[in-house]
Amino acid sequence: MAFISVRAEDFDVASENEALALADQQAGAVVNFVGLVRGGDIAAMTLEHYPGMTEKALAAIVADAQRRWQLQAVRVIHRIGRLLPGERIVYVGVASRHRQAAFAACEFIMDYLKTEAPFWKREETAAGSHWVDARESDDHARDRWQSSPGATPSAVRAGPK
Amino acid sequence: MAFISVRAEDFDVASENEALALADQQAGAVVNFVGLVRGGDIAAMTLEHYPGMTEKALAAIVADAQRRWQLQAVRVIHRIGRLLPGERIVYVGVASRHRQAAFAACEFIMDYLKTEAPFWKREETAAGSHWVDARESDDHARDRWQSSPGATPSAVRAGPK
Amino acid sequence: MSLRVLYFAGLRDALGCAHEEAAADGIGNVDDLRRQLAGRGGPWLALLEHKSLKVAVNQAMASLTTPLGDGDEVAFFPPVTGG
Amino acid sequence: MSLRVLYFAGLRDALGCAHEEAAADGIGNVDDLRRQLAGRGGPWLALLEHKSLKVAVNQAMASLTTPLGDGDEVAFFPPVTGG
Repeated sequence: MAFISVRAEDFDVASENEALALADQQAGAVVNFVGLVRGGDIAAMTLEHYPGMTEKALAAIVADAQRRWQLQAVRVIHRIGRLLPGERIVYVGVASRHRQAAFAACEFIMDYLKTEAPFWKREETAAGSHWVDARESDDHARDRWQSSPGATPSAVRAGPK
Repeated sequence: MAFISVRAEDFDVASENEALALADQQAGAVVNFVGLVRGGDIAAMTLEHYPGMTEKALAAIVADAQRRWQLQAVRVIHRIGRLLPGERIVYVGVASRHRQAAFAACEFIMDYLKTEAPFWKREETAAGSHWVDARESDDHARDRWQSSPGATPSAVRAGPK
Repeated sequence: MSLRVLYFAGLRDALGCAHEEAAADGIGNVDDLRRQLAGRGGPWLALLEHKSLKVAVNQAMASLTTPLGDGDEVAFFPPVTGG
Repeated sequence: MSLRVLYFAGLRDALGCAHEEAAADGIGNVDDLRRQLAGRGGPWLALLEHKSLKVAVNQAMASLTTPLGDGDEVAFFPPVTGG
């Protein structure tokens, strides 16, 4: 069971989690990720996408996750348009019987979404607006899943304090 | 910034996430885990704890996570008492600038909570009630964090489909 | 043959073009199309010079060697930055 | 010396005792206490026989060799199963 939505409207994390849990009473673990517009220098952020391809790319990523792990339900919502600091950009929610599968699948979906789904961010700052550059670290985050299907690669999530 | 609560009352995931995000405007990533009472054979589940020690154990686990990763905010809520299938048991929410740290810290906290925090579950089924046995896999999940501080160990979150 | 060609984000801004119907005779694959379009000169040279340009054919990630046929939808864009 | 001793979950049910004040003279560490209590026989032998019994001293995880002093709080319990 998977739900994918690309839209301007905000989402409510509690309602999304309810929908995940209701999809299958056997789910003991729900992991979700929410991406926010960071404060600081940014006045606003505009998300553009490639209508049609976006939904297909997200569906393919979710299907890949469902092949790798036993998941009860997956929900992905990605907003588009102009967002202010603190606003929610993306929700990925995964329900599974076991927490390891839920954590792994949620992170997997985010890593692929960041590198394979056709969204682009333009930031507005006091100095004007500019397109955000892709980060090489996002490619690395994705690539670590390719070494062995279904496994989490080593020493990649270290916190460089 | 950390908030820890052990209590009978339910929590609202959206409100908890709001509190996480408000704690620091620099948080771009919020990861949370919600553990639910699974349906199926279980009629209800009662959670007992060791008052006083529980809060200390959770605080120590959260402090350890905060040393390993750069986290903007952490919230942990664990319910006690009698819960029905589908009810929420535990919430762990982590806000960070970067998603890798948020995912890793959230999973780390759950792995330690499962093995170090003094909670015990008693299940009620049609056949009577019994204390839930600890799972060896939970010890293994915890131990994989001990090889190298701040790192995720390899091949542990594979989904045994 | 005829192709629908789309441009996104910074590339679209640089080209001043979001999409076009391109007559594309003698085009076998994405690389052929890219070279033909770059032949317009000026900002279109970005199609050759952009270090990490991405391409999708019929809304799936593709590469320079992906073959093209009549009516295909081809999109050029910079590396994605959503999430 | 005097110790406050607590029992939790299945162990408490088996012993029929949630907590007690134990007079514990000649007790140096957790293992000494455990043996003294097991000396009561019957269900108390679980303190010796339980394969994976856990212990906390003053609300921190401890081991059989953790030293004990007057007024300490000692808790015995099965492996935890929260979350």
